[in-house]
Amino acid sequence: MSSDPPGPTVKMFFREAIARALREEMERDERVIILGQDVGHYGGSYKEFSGLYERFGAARVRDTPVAEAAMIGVAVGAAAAGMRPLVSITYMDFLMLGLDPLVNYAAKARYKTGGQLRAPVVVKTTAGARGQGVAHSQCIEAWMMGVPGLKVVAPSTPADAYGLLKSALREEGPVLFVDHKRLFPLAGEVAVDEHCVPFGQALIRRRGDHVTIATHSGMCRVADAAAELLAASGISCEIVDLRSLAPLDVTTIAASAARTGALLTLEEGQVTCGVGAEVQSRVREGLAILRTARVGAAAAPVSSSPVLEAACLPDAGRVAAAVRRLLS
Amino acid sequence: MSSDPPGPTVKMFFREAIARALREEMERDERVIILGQDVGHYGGSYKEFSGLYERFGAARVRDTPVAEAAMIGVAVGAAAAGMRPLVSITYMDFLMLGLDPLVNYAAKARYKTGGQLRAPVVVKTTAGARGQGVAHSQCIEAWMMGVPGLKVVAPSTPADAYGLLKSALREEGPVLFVDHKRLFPLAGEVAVDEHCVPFGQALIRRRGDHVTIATHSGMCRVADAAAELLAASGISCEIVDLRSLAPLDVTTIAASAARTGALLTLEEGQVTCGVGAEVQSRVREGLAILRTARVGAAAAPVSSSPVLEAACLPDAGRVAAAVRRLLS
Amino acid sequence: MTTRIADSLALLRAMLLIRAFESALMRHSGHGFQLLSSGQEAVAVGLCAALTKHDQLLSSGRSIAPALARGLEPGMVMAELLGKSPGPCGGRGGRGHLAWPSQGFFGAHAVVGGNLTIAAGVALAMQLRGQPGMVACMFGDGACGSGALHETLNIAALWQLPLLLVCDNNGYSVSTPQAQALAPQPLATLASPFGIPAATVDGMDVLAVRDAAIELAEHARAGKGPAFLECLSVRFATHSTATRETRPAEEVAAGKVRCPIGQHAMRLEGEGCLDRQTRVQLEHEADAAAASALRFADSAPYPDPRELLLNVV
Amino acid sequence: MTTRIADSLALLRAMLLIRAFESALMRHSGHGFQLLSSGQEAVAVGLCAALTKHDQLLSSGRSIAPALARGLEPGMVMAELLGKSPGPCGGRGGRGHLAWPSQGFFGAHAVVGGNLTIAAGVALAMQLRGQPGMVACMFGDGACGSGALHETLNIAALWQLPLLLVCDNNGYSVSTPQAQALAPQPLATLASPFGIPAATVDGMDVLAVRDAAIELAEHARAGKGPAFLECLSVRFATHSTATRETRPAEEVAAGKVRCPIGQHAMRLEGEGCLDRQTRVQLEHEADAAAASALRFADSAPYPDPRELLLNVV
Ligand SMILES: Cc1ncc(C[n+]2csc(CCOP(=O)(O)OP(=O)(O)O)c2C)c(N)n1
Ligand SMILES: Cc1ncc(C[n+]2csc(CCOP(=O)(O)OP(=O)(O)O)c2C)c(N)n1
Ligand SMILES: [Mg+2]
Ligand SMILES: [Mg+2]
Repeated sequence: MSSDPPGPTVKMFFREAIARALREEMERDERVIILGQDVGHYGGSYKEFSGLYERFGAARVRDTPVAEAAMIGVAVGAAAAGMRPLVSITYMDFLMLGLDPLVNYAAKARYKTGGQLRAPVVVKTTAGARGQGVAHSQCIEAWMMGVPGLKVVAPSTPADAYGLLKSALREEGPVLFVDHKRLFPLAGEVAVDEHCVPFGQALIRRRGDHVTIATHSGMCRVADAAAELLAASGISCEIVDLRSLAPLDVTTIAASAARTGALLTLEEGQVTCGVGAEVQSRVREGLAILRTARVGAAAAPVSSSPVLEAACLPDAGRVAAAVRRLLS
Repeated sequence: MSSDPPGPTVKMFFREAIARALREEMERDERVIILGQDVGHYGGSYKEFSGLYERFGAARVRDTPVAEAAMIGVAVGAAAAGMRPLVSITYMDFLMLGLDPLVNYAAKARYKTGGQLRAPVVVKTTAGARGQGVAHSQCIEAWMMGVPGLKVVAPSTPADAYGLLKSALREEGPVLFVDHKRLFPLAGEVAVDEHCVPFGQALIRRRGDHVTIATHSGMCRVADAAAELLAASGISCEIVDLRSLAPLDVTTIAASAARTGALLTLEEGQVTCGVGAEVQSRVREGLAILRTARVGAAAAPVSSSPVLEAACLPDAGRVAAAVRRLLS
Repeated sequence: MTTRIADSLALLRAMLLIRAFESALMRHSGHGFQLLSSGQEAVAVGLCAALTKHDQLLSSGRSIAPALARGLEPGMVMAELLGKSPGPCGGRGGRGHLAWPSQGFFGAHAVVGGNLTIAAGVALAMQLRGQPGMVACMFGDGACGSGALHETLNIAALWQLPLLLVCDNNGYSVSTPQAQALAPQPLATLASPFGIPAATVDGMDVLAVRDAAIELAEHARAGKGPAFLECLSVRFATHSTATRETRPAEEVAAGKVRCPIGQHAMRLEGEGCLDRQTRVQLEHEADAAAASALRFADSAPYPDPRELLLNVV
Repeated sequence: MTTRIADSLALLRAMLLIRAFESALMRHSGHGFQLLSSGQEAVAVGLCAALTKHDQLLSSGRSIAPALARGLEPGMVMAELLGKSPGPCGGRGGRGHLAWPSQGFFGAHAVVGGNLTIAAGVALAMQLRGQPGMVACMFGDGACGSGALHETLNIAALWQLPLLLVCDNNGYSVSTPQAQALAPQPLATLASPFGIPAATVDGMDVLAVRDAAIELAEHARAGKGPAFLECLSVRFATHSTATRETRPAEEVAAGKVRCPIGQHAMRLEGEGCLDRQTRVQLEHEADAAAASALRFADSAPYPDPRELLLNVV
């Protein structure tokens, strides 16, 4: 098994890719267990745990109470004691309820014990808006990018969901694995052969010459739609899918930005102290002169009202307009 | 009463400035109450609530259990129902335990009810390191800067602690008021006359020509010490004390940076997705060509071991070295 | 007609309205994502019969029954659920955050357990201002696993807050049965370490809910501190309109036999206070009110996207 | 000497060591910020007498007594407290995060209530791996107000985790007396809604603690699920070395009369198992061990600041 580009592929849904990664890793390593609300018989809100309960039983696929602090705390404690739990926090908004064990314990466990303990826990959570309103739509992955000891990944395709989750489950420390409500129903090609996608490697999803769009997760599709719009008027976009937010692959982004001379960062969350602010700051450390722009949600909560949700979030039109402004 | 520059001043400790602001606002507005651990008879960890319990009694100065989620939630609920509570979260690390009511309820209350409710709550918390170790030293104000509906201030002097706290207690929505362990024992001049310091206004603490250092809270002193070091070798620093992190006074920072041509941001927390990343991104929006650097904690937890704590945090020497690198 | 009969009929009317309202809502293609209260009407209606205009009610994201039982205008509620502008929150809150504080409905909050500490804060404000009311907070069995309940019980007991905690226990948190998520049985025992009076009642019986709620609300209003009421109910639909059913079909069918509306109507009929014809008429009235609410909401505008940044700070 | 007497003397020795250790630590000018266990030795020592090498112990930031009672080498503990390199955590953890898992001390955690869910996780790992041990988790009365306790009690009861929750109740959270922060009385009643066996014992009596701990630990080890032990103790010093005293002087003085070391020694003397001379000798031994620990730690190096980024990820 390697992390080389895969051979034959098979089409699967994003949710199936997650279930596959878990199934393989649970077969491979009996320390891998799952904790979460309705992850058992029900198979998860997006069926992303489908079949695992039937295969591995109630001891390893554990339905929990609605108690995010304990869910993460118990998973972290089990990790520190030798297991490799994945804990599912249904929506990223509820991660706030469990940040204490994640940030104050798990992320510091190895350091504060001088290397005696490690906490290989994967906190899987679903970000983004899809009609569920102000407390079920937030993207706060940027908060976690600066926590020493914590890694953060956010796939945008079934292949990466599969490969990054497998890597996450083999990490020696805590990982925040961020998926997205709008990605679950999507299908994509995934290698037939078992493989991992390493952390810390961004991927160029689309080649282009005039501007680099650095983005991740659900916004990769919006970037692509914007690139299509812009292509019609002769503007060629390069899209870098960050995939791994911590560690961040500055080299790939910077190389692309150096080539195109313009960098637009795109995220679904707030731009303030967001992923884009970090990406731009890092890229600037090596590239002094560069046109940049940030695109993210408007500075408002995301309402469940369909018109307001749509108005709040970046869409292809707004991204294309931002690119035009940047290049003008 | 105005927010004009004050007339006669009196010397007081940072902690006294906080107690004074609270005393005045509690006299003025009976809706102001205090909730926190050991804020009553004990007067707070840093004596910053000293005398208030004796003056206003147990109904308005309320000792709470160690239950940060409920402390903030109860304060927020009371605020939404017409009170103006200040809730004290002893150390900023424990803010993580109460982010759900702060971010998912308070910051969204006005928006989600279409303006029917407001949550004028002040969450006061103490950031920074002073020998207490990995879970009592963190600076996570950057997480909160991007939360729509939430304001964030972080004074560095007794005068600003007084004036910003008074403003905070008159705000119509939630405010995070960040003070710092190392500031409490410091004294400074505070106007004798009652006055507020408005949000959204940075202050130039030191005039200089070669580089702008934008910083806040405890790091203002480090910046000043660095400026002294640099002055000896003919480098003149301008220090901008941000004071208000959300809203951010980009105008003042950008004007300074435009004049000096170099912008170094300095914070005690992590630089990744930090205050500095945001400051730089915002300043860049108007100033295309600018030398920039970020300084913050090393990417490690802050140990209670004195040598490691010192090694982890920015000090005058490191800041001066970063300025020299930036200008070279 | 005696007051007793009038009150009993009012309870029936209130439950019928909720049922009809939800049926109407389900006929609307653009309803998005909803959490229905059908089957659980007696809990909200019985509780609200114990509330006065001085009281405030908070609910979980399962907000339709609480809102209507509290007497909110159905057209405006429907508009809010559909994200339309004339909703009390201007369509911003939706079903998860429906609120109309001036009408005694402080609001729904879609974070499970997230309304508990908020409700305690509202109760603290009332206590400090010497207001006559009390606060009722509805939450599901699922919320009983959350630490917020513990912190709220403790603070409310310590500070003798005028707070009635109402657990609308439908036996499930999404797919997870109570016994798999919660060790305490009944859930009302959770109140006992804190010295908080508690009761568990049949949540399918609107009179049982009302009577217990009146007693416990009075306790809270009288300054004696918080109280805890557990109501055992049955959710007729799936957890949400987007959720798969996992309960055995027989279990759901058996639950439906205990329909709070049917039971209450039968009781009234048995007592000679309701005849077939009146019942049909009441159902028609409820349907008509629901249809009119839907018409109103359907023809109402969405918020103007240019007002996106209104009321943020 | 019978085993019983030997055991009893071992308990005395262990308590004396803690007391002497803390005195030595206080003589060191660079001790920084410490939370002392003096007065509360019997809780840690009695509990640890019930633990085997298969068990794990977690504590709050008040970690000195738990660590020494668990048998950790005093010099290494002292080094850790002073932030020195030979500490088991390389000086990184300090008193708030002192840990030596291979010695059965999974570790301290300075977030109040923050060790509870972690301990449950450690217990889950043991259960899943079929290990023979159980997990004991010490926390203060203050932690009983936190939601983490509720969530932990519930999950531990549901999953029958091998977990002994030990509340070292010294009656205060910093300056706040128990009655002002916690409605339940005694705190052990918190376990009852979850069907978890619980006991409240005199935490100044090392034998009472030990006997209760043995029984409840056995329950947990036998796969019967969690247990809860509340030990009523007295903190002799201020909350921390940086904290002002707020308790009435008479209260502190009265507490000191109940010194767990004095009481246990008197009992042993009364039973004829200890004479004056042996007692003095044991005290000398403890002082010598403490002095040697301090010497070791004092002369040990601080961590190399160039190793700042070691063991972060
Ligand atoms: C903190 C939190 N975790 C998870 C969810 C997802 N969620 C929404 S409703 C629900 C079920 C709650 O069950 P219960 O409290 O019994 O209420 P019911 O839906 O049965 O009315 C869950 C888990 C949430 N909204 N908030
Ligand atoms: C979550 C959290 N809130 C506040 C604090 C500050 N704090 C440190 S020790 C302490 C007192 C805790 O009291 P208790 O649990 O009774 O333990 P004791 O100090 O009496 O041993 C507090 C409030 C903390 N460490 N963690
Ligand atoms: Mg339920
Ligand atoms: Mg205590």
